[in-house]
Order: sequence, then structure tokens, then C-alpha cells
Amino acid sequence: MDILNIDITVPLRSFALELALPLGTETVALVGPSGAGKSTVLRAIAGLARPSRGAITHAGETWFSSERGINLAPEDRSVGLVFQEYALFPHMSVRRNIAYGGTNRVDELLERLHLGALADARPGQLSGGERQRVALARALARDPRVLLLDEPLTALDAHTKASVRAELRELLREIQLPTLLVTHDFEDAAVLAQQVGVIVDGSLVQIDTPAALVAAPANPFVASLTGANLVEGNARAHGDLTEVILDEGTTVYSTDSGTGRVGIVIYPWEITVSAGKPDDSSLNHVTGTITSLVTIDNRVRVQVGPLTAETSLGSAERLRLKEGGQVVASFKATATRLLPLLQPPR
Amino acid sequence: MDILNIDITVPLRSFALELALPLGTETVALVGPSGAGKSTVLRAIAGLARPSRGAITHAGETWFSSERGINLAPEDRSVGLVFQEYALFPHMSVRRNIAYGGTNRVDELLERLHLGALADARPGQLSGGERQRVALARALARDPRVLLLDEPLTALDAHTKASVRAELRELLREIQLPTLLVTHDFEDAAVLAQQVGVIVDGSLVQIDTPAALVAAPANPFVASLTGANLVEGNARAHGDLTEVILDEGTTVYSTDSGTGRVGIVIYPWEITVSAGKPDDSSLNHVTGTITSLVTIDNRVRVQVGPLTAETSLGSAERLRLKEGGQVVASFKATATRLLPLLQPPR
Amino acid sequence: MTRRPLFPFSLLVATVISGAFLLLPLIAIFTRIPLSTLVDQLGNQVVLDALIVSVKTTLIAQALILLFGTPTAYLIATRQFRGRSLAITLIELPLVLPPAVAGIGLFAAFGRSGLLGSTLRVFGLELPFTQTAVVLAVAFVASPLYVRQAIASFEAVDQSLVDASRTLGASPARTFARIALPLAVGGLAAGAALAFARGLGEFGATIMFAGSFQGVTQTLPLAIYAEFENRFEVALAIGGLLVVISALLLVALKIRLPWTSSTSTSLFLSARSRSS
Amino acid sequence: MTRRPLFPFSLLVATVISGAFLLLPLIAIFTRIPLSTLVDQLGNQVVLDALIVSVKTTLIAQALILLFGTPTAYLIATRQFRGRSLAITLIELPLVLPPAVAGIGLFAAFGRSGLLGSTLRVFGLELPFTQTAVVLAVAFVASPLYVRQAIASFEAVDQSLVDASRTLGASPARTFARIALPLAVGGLAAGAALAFARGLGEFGATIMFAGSFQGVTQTLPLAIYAEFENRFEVALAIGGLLVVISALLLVALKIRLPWTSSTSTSLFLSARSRSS
Amino acid sequence: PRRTSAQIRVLAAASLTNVFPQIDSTQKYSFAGSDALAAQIRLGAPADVFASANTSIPNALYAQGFVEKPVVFTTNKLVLVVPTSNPAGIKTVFDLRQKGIKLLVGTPTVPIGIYTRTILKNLALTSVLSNVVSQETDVRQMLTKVALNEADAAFVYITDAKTVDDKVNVIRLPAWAQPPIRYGIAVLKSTQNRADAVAFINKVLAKAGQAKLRAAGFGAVKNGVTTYAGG
Ligand SMILES: Nc1ncnc2c1ncn2[C@@H]1O[C@H](COP(=O)(O)OP(=O)(O)OP(=O)(O)O)[C@@H](O)[C@H]1O
Ligand SMILES: Nc1ncnc2c1ncn2[C@@H]1O[C@H](COP(=O)(O)OP(=O)(O)OP(=O)(O)O)[C@@H](O)[C@H]1O
Ligand SMILES: [Mg+2]
Ligand SMILES: [Mg+2]
Repeated sequence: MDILNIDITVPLRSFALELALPLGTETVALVGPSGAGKSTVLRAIAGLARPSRGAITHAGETWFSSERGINLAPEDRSVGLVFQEYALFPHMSVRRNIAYGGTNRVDELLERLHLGALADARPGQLSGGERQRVALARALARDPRVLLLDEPLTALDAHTKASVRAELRELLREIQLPTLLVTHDFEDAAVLAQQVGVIVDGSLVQIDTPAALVAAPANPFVASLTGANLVEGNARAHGDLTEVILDEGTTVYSTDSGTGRVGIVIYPWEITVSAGKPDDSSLNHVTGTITSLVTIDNRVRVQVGPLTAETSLGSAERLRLKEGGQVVASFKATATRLLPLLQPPR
Repeated sequence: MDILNIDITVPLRSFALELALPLGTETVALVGPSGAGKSTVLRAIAGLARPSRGAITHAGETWFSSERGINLAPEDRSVGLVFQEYALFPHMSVRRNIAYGGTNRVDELLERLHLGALADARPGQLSGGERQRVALARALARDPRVLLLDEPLTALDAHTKASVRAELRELLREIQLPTLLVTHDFEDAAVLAQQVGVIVDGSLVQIDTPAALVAAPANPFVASLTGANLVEGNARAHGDLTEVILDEGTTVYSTDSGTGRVGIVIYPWEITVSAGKPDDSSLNHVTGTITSLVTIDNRVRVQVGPLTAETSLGSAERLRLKEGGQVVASFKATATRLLPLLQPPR
Repeated sequence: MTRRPLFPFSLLVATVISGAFLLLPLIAIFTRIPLSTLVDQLGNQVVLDALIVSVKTTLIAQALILLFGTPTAYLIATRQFRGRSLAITLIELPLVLPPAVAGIGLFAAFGRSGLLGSTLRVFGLELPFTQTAVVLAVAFVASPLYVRQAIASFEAVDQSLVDASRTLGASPARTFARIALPLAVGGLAAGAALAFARGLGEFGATIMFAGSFQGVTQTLPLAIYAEFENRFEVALAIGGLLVVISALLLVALKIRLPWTSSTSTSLFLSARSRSS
Repeated sequence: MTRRPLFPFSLLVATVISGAFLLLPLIAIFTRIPLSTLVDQLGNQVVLDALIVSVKTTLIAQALILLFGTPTAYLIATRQFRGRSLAITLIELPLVLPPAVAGIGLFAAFGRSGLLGSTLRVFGLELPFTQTAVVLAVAFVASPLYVRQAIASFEAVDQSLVDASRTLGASPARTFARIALPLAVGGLAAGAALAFARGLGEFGATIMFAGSFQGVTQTLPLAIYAEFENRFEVALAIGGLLVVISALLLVALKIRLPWTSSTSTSLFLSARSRSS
Repeated sequence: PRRTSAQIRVLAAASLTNVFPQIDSTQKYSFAGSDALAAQIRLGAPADVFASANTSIPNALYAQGFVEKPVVFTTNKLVLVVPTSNPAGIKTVFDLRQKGIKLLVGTPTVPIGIYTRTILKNLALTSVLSNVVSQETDVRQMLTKVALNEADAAFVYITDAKTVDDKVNVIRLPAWAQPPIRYGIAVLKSTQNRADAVAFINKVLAKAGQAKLRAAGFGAVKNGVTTYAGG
């Protein structure tokens, strides 16, 4: 059941943000390039930016309606907004920051977010992760009916990010509120949200589960966000398959249909690297020298021509991969997704 | 052969930075928690922070020496420093920004870093990746003999980061300069640097190749940085092995030796998840319910009790893993590294 | 190698020259005042009267400047409107008026036959030659200095903190009182110090609009003028007293509230960006 | 619901009151001046002479203020030293001096029997009653306003840009000229506008230290005083002229350099990041 | 029967600063330049009595209907003052003819300036005006500058000169050359306390008042009135 209904147009500097999004008690992540309008969505819902058209309703109550001339002030909408840089009040202690939103649940929230020991500290004395928790506690102290999180993890160190993310995931699951979460990072979106909406230049280009986005990226931005290789070429029908001549010369086949200029999307983990043409069902083979070889965790990323392949540390050692060596990168026609190139990829 | 020799003490607010580091024509990454003193190292080399003790010499030339009372001004040391937020001059065009460092190679650098089309733009009009390239070009225009990069990738969007990182890797390889690169992110360090130095509270706690850091993290911070599970327990000898009773009750075994309070480091990809006790060589088994299940790329991260395990999407589907289900997480005694707990882990 | 220190050296030279130029006259005045004369002034009835008038009117003027100038500055700082830059210029304009002309302007506006004269008379108010007139004269010449600085300080308050306050359920009034005001307080105090200094030294507009009635409108600067007729040293001594009092008050105003030191840099920085 | 608009309403009320208070006297002056008298003044030799003296001395004073005040402000803004806050207070102190006392201070420092009198005489310099004296008097009363604002503007320049300049091989002097100065220019211009306005209206210290001699030391404010007795309207008209000229100059100063608007965001961002 | 009198506001020329309170200490005085006081009166300042250092200002105000008919209540004399150190070695007014003297005079627009020019004309010394370094509007400013030894000489009223006679030497000027310097006093048309204002003026005109003025260096009015008629 949808609790929050958003259907708005917000004019921005060089384009307009247009968004229609119904939201139940789930977490929807908004991802997209810088300047796409993600923060603007949150600001419009919170009442900090005024749409030129449309309506925002929450459980039957109208927060904004251009037709009926309604525009509730931010303090009259029950939203908890966590700002990207947290926007903690520097002149107040942690406790007073939280109490600013509402005094009823301060102690409960201090405890729940493990802030008890820090209650009297000033924000300037806190680490990034602690600040993030204070910002969250403050937003929750208001007893909001909608939670809006603007890049809550961006300001964190890489080594604290994972644990804060896990805590946040727990919390979001517990509080059961309609939640919109803006992030630059697909991994964050995948961990925290049930649905991921992709906003590019003010438009929602795709919204789906994280897995579905990976399985079928609707546009080049989504593809590169999810970590895919993106190369370009010219497509034409070839029996049941589509034949694509890559710009660099190689011909590959895809089970997707398409003609003319297309983008080809292949995920690194769907590319096998071998010394010669392998004896498997892969239809596509790109031969080239290894230009780079990087170990990350227990995996090795191998750059072969325009493609990045990913292989396990074990097989990389077995194949004695090394930079400058000649290898074949193979991938199936089913793993070769085609995208129309409406706009030049960024 | 070492070109840049650093051996300095810089007093900071709550501790002193102490560093001795010889550097050849290679890239060394400095990683560490926020406030550890990483930027201070770069600032000291560039002449922007004054060490209280020690010396910095470059190919026989002394840049700083507390003994000999030498302290060259920043403009007299030949370093190219790329600032975290790039510090581009907002009132100058891209071309004039680059020419500020030196006018000889401006056109060559514009071309080499694909900035030709942007030569007349102001920094305010550039995307993060473009700014990063301008900052790099400006630093190189000075014909520096040492390159210092302070978190060059942090300000970038997740979806542009990978490609910018790859470009930077190419560039660093080409220019063959002693390079120090500060980052929060172990993956960036692994991709860009031959050696990774870990600085905690002003001290270099470990310096080694990325793979060696993963294989033998010297302290809890390094372990969590490289993505390991870190749990605590009490160890005592048990024949050839060490027996560790985890705080949560389970007993595990390690081939490392140790007694008393220890940290136990296990990488997610070294933990296998199965429905019952597996029939393999794993000595350690932790039974628990799945509290979280997240798909990232083609891998699934499974949280079982205190441990995060990583498994392939295929096997997760095969095992029909779902949240709340009972599973056994198994890992070998050789994959169970022990760390002394000198300081409480952060 | 010899050329390098030229720049810091010339900075230092310029600073020494500026400092000497600004301080020498102050120091020189004190060399002319016998210390005993200075101390004696505290027992001089004219001086005591003038001191009381000065302190009273300057404090009231300061209160009015804060009371009306602060909301004015907040409005101008937080609203975008056409002619905003013109509005700021108009606020600066009173500074340019020679003091006597300012006094005439006050007369022409608030005097008996001034623009508002008949309106004020309806309320039984006659302002010229009253202590109220001193207050108005001081407020008129001093408030531009405060308002201008206050605008800059409010502009410097991080907008996201204001937004955060609103989304946390605080009304604009509460946001102003609990967020904008405490965060701008350092800059406001600096502006108030400038205005206070200017107000305490105010002479020309006061003598014109308020006259120089001992015990009523004769402030310290007016008493100095009156004493020139009498005893030259006494006049100078009162001047010295004024400088000492002001210096003490300015230093006292500089003692910032505890948290402002940590935020002062950021206030400054963000101030620039918006103003430029 | 009826209580909500109270706050914006009271802001508006306060602003209207402040605005009216500051502008009414200005407007009232103009209502007293027959337009023809105002225009006629441009043909009055006394006024023309005074205008030339005013413009000349104010411009020279302004040039000196910029020349010495800018490095002074840069030094104070970029160096941390003990007593820094005291130094800023000392710079503000001349504002508090009643004009006649300021004039006496200038005599006591730079007059022929002043502290530096004999030194200056060695160089054949006798300052009182010369155009140089006007320049010094104007500089003395106006420079605190500029220097104070300039300190704030230089403090606001992102330190990392200054550091970047140095690591790119630029000397401190080049860094100042190419980076700090262009980036602070908006704030410097605002400070210069304040100082300029104050200097143009300066009366008390000038008439004391420089006297009033038509064509040499008689500035517009001094001409206004000379005309009070005879022709009140003429005096007012000169005042009106002064206001119009200053308003035009202030508005002209507000026209900012082209890039400053585009840099605002990036400055803002880097500013924030430093503060957090 | 005497009614209780209200305090009145007296706007008086700065040179009267010391003497008026001696004549009547119960009133409220504001002392400033006569021209500034005139400006205040023209602008409708709420006051009762105006005492000017000349007669032309009160006469002009009378003609414009701001004050009642003024009467002369005292006179003054011009003197030359030089610093006690007297660096230019001025002994008599004729020494002003030396080149390079720093001489201060009032501007031709204020009474002191007019009187100074008259006396110089009478003495056939108008050439000394080439030594003028500043034309001042305020007698006290001139005195201050001479007292500070920053100017070599200035023409001022004898009454002002007396107040700083420890800092300046007073050089008297020939009586025959003195222009008539008469002080006018009048009741403001707008006064609410005409009776008290008239009473104050009468006090100034009365014997005791005149004695105080003479003690301060002012001159007696020949054939002067002793009661104020106004009108
Ligand atoms: N008040 C405004 N009026 C007009 N345009 C604006 C306004 N505020 C921001 N913009 C523009 O709207 C666009 C969207 O801004 P927004 O902050 O929503 O982007 P975002 O997706 O959150 O970006 P980021 O990831 O960098 O935070 C940007 O191009 C910005 O320049
Ligand atoms: N000028 C200074 N004097 C004394 N202490 C300083 C100074 N500048 C920074 N510090 C302190 O030194 C420590 C190290 O700062 P530094 O900027 O080198 O850290 P960092 O490792 O680069 O952190 P981050 O990852 O957040 O950039 C911090 O605790 C900081 O507070
Ligand atoms: Mg955003
Ligand atoms: Mg750093």
C-alpha cells in the first residue's frame, strides 16, 4: 500500500526534475550522476524546494498541490531529513541536537543509536560515523512519517562505511517507514534498498530491484553504475542473433536484438580469460594483451583491450596471467546485452 | 634506488607523526583512518608543514634538515601536489590554471589529459573527473620530481571513479616519478600503488604490497581496511594449534600462535556457507541464523552471527539461502589469523 | 637569494607604517595629558554628567540598533530580491553624510517642521534637544556599520542548518532564535563593536540635532568641545578617557562566546562565497 | 494558523522602520533643496573648488589606504600571533575618537611640535594646513573601516589555494598578487566602499588638522560649513550633491568583477569542508 | 507675586560658554557656533532664547520671522593670539607682514572672519591675508591650533583668548581700528515660555549680568537697553 505519493515537476537550472513515485513502507534508493536532481527530490518532499507543478500527498493528507494551491511549510510536514553533511548544529551538544527535533524520545534514541556516552559532546568532536548516527537520531526524534536520507554514507571513511551501512540497514528494517535514500554508490543502494531508482538529468530512467538493474540495465549510465563494461559498435541482424562489429574491430554476437549504433554491456564476472580459445559455450572472443592486472580481495581484474574481466585469484595464478601477456576474453551471447545509444554515453 | 628520503617527526594536535620512508620511482599509497596524519606527510614533503625533527632529501639535495637548519620554501622544492579537493584556481581558465605551474608543456598536457576542449572553461564548470585531470595536469606542468596525490579519487562519483582510476594508473606508470598517494580506500591503493603504507595515529604500522597486507594484516585497522571479519576472543595453545574461545562462545582454531586476548581475522571469501557441517578440511564451524543477505555484483554477502561470508550468486541460489535460515559458516584454521590486541580496535 | 625576503619584508614595512600611522595620534594625545588631569576628570561634574549621558544614550542607541538592525539584516541576508544591492548601498549612505548635514537631515525628518513633525506632534513628541535626539543621532550614524556586518554574518550561516531546523519542526522564528542568531553571534558582536565605537565618538550630528545641554544631551565628545573654551588639558583628558573606556569595551566585546571560535572560520569562508 | 505569519511580519516591520529611519533624513534633505539650487552649485566656484579638493584628496587617501591597508590586512589575516585580537581592536580605535580629538591627535603626532614634528622638519615637511594634511585626516578616520573588512576577506581565501600556488612554484609575492588578491577582491571592494563613503563625508579631523582654504584644503564638507551662515540652502545643496556623488560611486564600486559569481559555489564547498 | 519659572532653553554662541551659567545657573544652555544655532532655529528647534556672537544672524532670523526683535547685550573685541613660544616672533600685529607666517582667520562667511577683514582694512594690513593658511569657522579651533603651536597667529575674540591665556600670548589691537562687535539676543517666536525667556534676557541686560560679562572680558553696550521689549 502506498503511503507517500509524489508526482512533481521542479524546474532546475538547466533542466526540470520530473518525478512520479509512489512509496510504501520500503526503502527506495535514488542513484544518479552528480547534479541529476536527487537532492532536489528530497528537498521538494521536505518542503525546502517548491515544485512548479504536481502534488505530494501522505496518507491522504496533501502536503503540496499546485492545483489546490497547498504548500505546507517544512515544519508542518512530518519528514525526517538527514543531510549529506549531516547539518548538525555546531553550537549544541549531541543531546540538544537530538532534542531539537522532539524531546520525548531523546534517551531512547541515544541508547538505540549507541550515543549515550557522547550525549554531551559537541558535533565538532565526533567522528564521521558518530555524526551520521546523531543526524539519524535527530531526524527520528521528530517521529517522522517519512525518512529522507541524502548520501548518508558518503562522508564516511571506507573502513567504517561497511559497519555503519550494516547498522543503518538494521535500523531501516526496524522502523518500517517510507524511506528515500540518495546515494552515488550502487553497492550502498543494493545493501540498503529494496528498490533502486536511477535519475539522470531530472528523469527517472529506471526503477527496479538491484538485481533487476544488474540483469537489464536500461541505459549506459545504469550499466556503468552497476560495474559493467560498456563498449560501442554497429549492430545488424544475424539469424536469431544480433551481430555487432565493435569499434575496435572484433565482431561479437548478442541474443538481444538491435540495429545501428548500440552500446554493448558485459559484466566483468561474465568474461572468462584463457590462454587460447576455450572449449566452452561462449560465442564471443576478444583476443588481446593484458594491459593491467589488479588484485582486489580474492579476485583479479584483468584488462584485455577494451574489456575488464574478473577472475578468481586461483585461476589467475593457474593461468599465470601477467601484464603484456596474450589472452582471449570470452563471453556468452546471452551475457552480451545491447542498449540503444540515445545520448552519447558519459 | 631511492630518490626521495623522508625521515621526519611532525608534532600534531594530539600525537606526533613519525615517518621514515625511502621512495624510488614507484607509487606508494598511504592509507589510514581520518586524522591519522596522511595529509601531513604530503604537506611536510611539499614544504607546507614544518617537521620538528628529521630530514627530507631528494637525489642528494636537502629539502629539509633540522640539524642543518635547512627548510626550502615550497616553491623551491620540485613537487607536484594534487589536493584532495583539487584546489583549482576558480578565477582562472583551465589553461591558465595549468600554465600557473609552468608554461612550457601546457599544450602537451592539455592533450595528454584530454582537456583540449575544456582549455577555456572555468573550474566551476567542470565535472569532478575533469577537475581531477586539471589538477593533475597543473601539478605536472611544473615538471615535478616528486608527485604527491591527496585522495585524488575521493571527490568523484562512484560511476566515474573506476575509469578515472584506470587513467591515473596508466599515467603513473608512464611518468615514472616517486609518487605518494593518500587514500581512504584500500581498493584504490591496491589498483594504483606498488606498496601500501598504513598510518595509524601518526605511525607507519605496516608497509607492504597490497597482497601481502591482505595475507598478513599487522593490526586490526589493516584487517578491517582490507575487508576482513574482525572478532575478539581468548586464545591458548592447543597442541600445534591455538584454540580461541570467541566472546560469543564458539571455539575456533588457528595455525597462528597467540595467548590471551586476541583479534581473529577471517576474510569473507574464505568462509564457506552450507546447510550442515561440510565434509571438507575446514576445522572451524560457526552455526547461526542468517541476519542479512545482500547481493553485490555476482556475489552474495551472508551475515551469520558475527561473521560475514561471501559466496557466489550461484551457490547462494543452490543452497536456497534466505534471511532467518539456519546455516553453518566454515573456515580453515590456516585462514584464521590472530592479531595481538594492543589497543582497543576502532 | 637576497630577493626572496623582499615580499614579507615589504608586508611588514607596510604594516608598521599603517600601525604607526593609526596609533601615533592616539599615543600622542596621551603624551599631552598629564596623568593627574586624566584621573581628576573622574571627579569633574561636567565630565561625570557627560559620561552618564554618553553611556546611557549609546547603550540605548546600541539596543535600538540591535533590535531593529538585526531583523533588517536577517531579512536582507536571507531573501533574494531585486534591488538588494541597492538596498545595501542605501544602508551605507548615511556614512557619507558630513555629521552636521546628518544633523540637519534628522531635523528635516523628525523636527517640528520636518517631514514627520506633525505626525510626531500628534503623539506629543518633540524630539530635537532631547536625550531621544542624541539616541537617534547616534543610531543614525552608527547603525550602517552594524547592519552591514550583520548582513554578512547572517549570509554566512550555513543554509543547510537553517533547512535542517525547519524540517525538524521549528518555525522560522524558532529557527532564527535558536540557529541563525547563535551562529551569527560572533560577526554580530564585531559589527556591534564597530557601531559602538562610532556611536561613542559621535559629535556633529548630535550637537546639531540634540544640542549640547549639560546633563541631558551633552555627551563626552560634546563636553570635550565645551571644555575647549575652558581648559584645554581637560578637554584632552576627556578625550583620553573616552579612548580608554572604548578600548576596554571593545576588548570586552571581543571575548567571544565559547563555541564561536570553532565556527568562526567557516562563517567567514561561507560569507565570502555568497557575497562575491 | 494566524500566529504563523507573525515572525516574517515583524521582520518586515523592523526592516521598514530601520529603512525609514535611515532614509528619511536623506530624503528630507532633498525636499529642502530647490532642484535649481542643487544644479546651480555645479556652477559655483567655491563648490567646484571644494569638489576638486574632495575628489583629489579622497582618491589619494583611498590609494594610500589600499596601498598600506591591504598588506597590513594580509599580514594580520595570514599570520597567527599573540595579541592578534588586540591588534584588530587597536585598528578599530580611531573610529571612537571624536573628530576634534582625532585632529588634535594628528597635530600631536605629525604637527610641527608633534612627536614626529622635528623628524618631518628634517625632510622639509610641514604637514598641517596642507593638502597632505587633508589626505592624512581622511586616511586616519576611514582606514579602520577598510582594514577591518580586508582582514576578513583575506581570512576567507581558501588556504589550500594559497598552498597550491606555493607548491606550483609561485613565491609568496606572486601568490598574493595572483591568488589572494583576485579572490578577496569582492570583500576588498566592499571595504573600500565603506572607507570611501566615510572619507568623503569627513569633516572634524580635517578642519582641525588641515584647516579650510578654498582650492587647497577646503573639501565639500568644509564648504558646507562655510556656507551655513550665509546661505543655508546652498550648504544643503552641497550636502545633496555629496550624497548623489557618493551614491553613484558606491553603486559603481558594487559592480563586481566577472568571475566572482562563478567561483562562489566552489569556494563555498571548500569552505564548508574545512569547517566540518 | 512671582510665579515659579520653568527652565528655559538658551541657544548661545560658544564664546558665552563660561559666562552665561555664571549669570543664571538655572537655565538649560546649549553652546555652539552661532551659525549652527541659526540653522537649528530655522529647522524649528524647540528653544526659547537665542544669543548670537553678532547682530546680523539674529537680524536675519528676525526678518525671516523666527525670532522677535533682537537687542544688543554685549560687545567684544578682536585680539591677535600667538603661541607662548611665539616661534615667528610676533610682537605686534604689523609683524604679520613677514613672509611665511601661518596665520589663521575666520572665513568671510562667519562674523569673526568679517570682523578680521574689517580691522585689517582699518589697519591697512590686508596684505597679510596672503599669509593665511586656513579660513576657519570656529574661534575655538583657531585658539586650539595656536595653543598647540601649530599656527603662528590668529585673530580671535578677546574673551576666547582669555580662556587659554596660559597657552597663548594675547596681542591687543588698536581700539580705533576695532570694528563694532555686538552680540544680539532675542526670544524665539516659537517659545512656550515667553515670560521666562524675557526674564532671562532682562537678567543678562541687568547690572549684575553686565558685570559678569565685563569680568569675562566682554564690553559694555553704550546706550544699551536694560529691558527686553521683543516684538
Ligand atoms: N535552487 C536551484 N534553482 C535552480 N537550479 C538548482 C537549484 N539548486 C540546485 N540546482 C541545480 O539543479 C541540479 C540538481 O541539483 P541536485 O542538488 O538535486 O543534484 P544531486 O543529484 O543531488 O547532485 P549531487 O549528487 O551532486 O548531490 C543541479 O544541476 C543544480 O545546479
Ligand atoms: N596545523 C596543525 N597543527 C596541529 N595539528 C594539526 C594541524 N593540522 C592538522 N592537525 C591534526 O593532525 C592530525 C592529522 O591531520 P591530517 O590532515 O594529516 O590527517 P589525515 O590523515 O589526512 O586525515 P583525513 O583522512 O581526514 O584527511 C589531525 O588530528 C588534525 O587534527
Ligand atoms: Mg545531492
Ligand atoms: Mg587528509
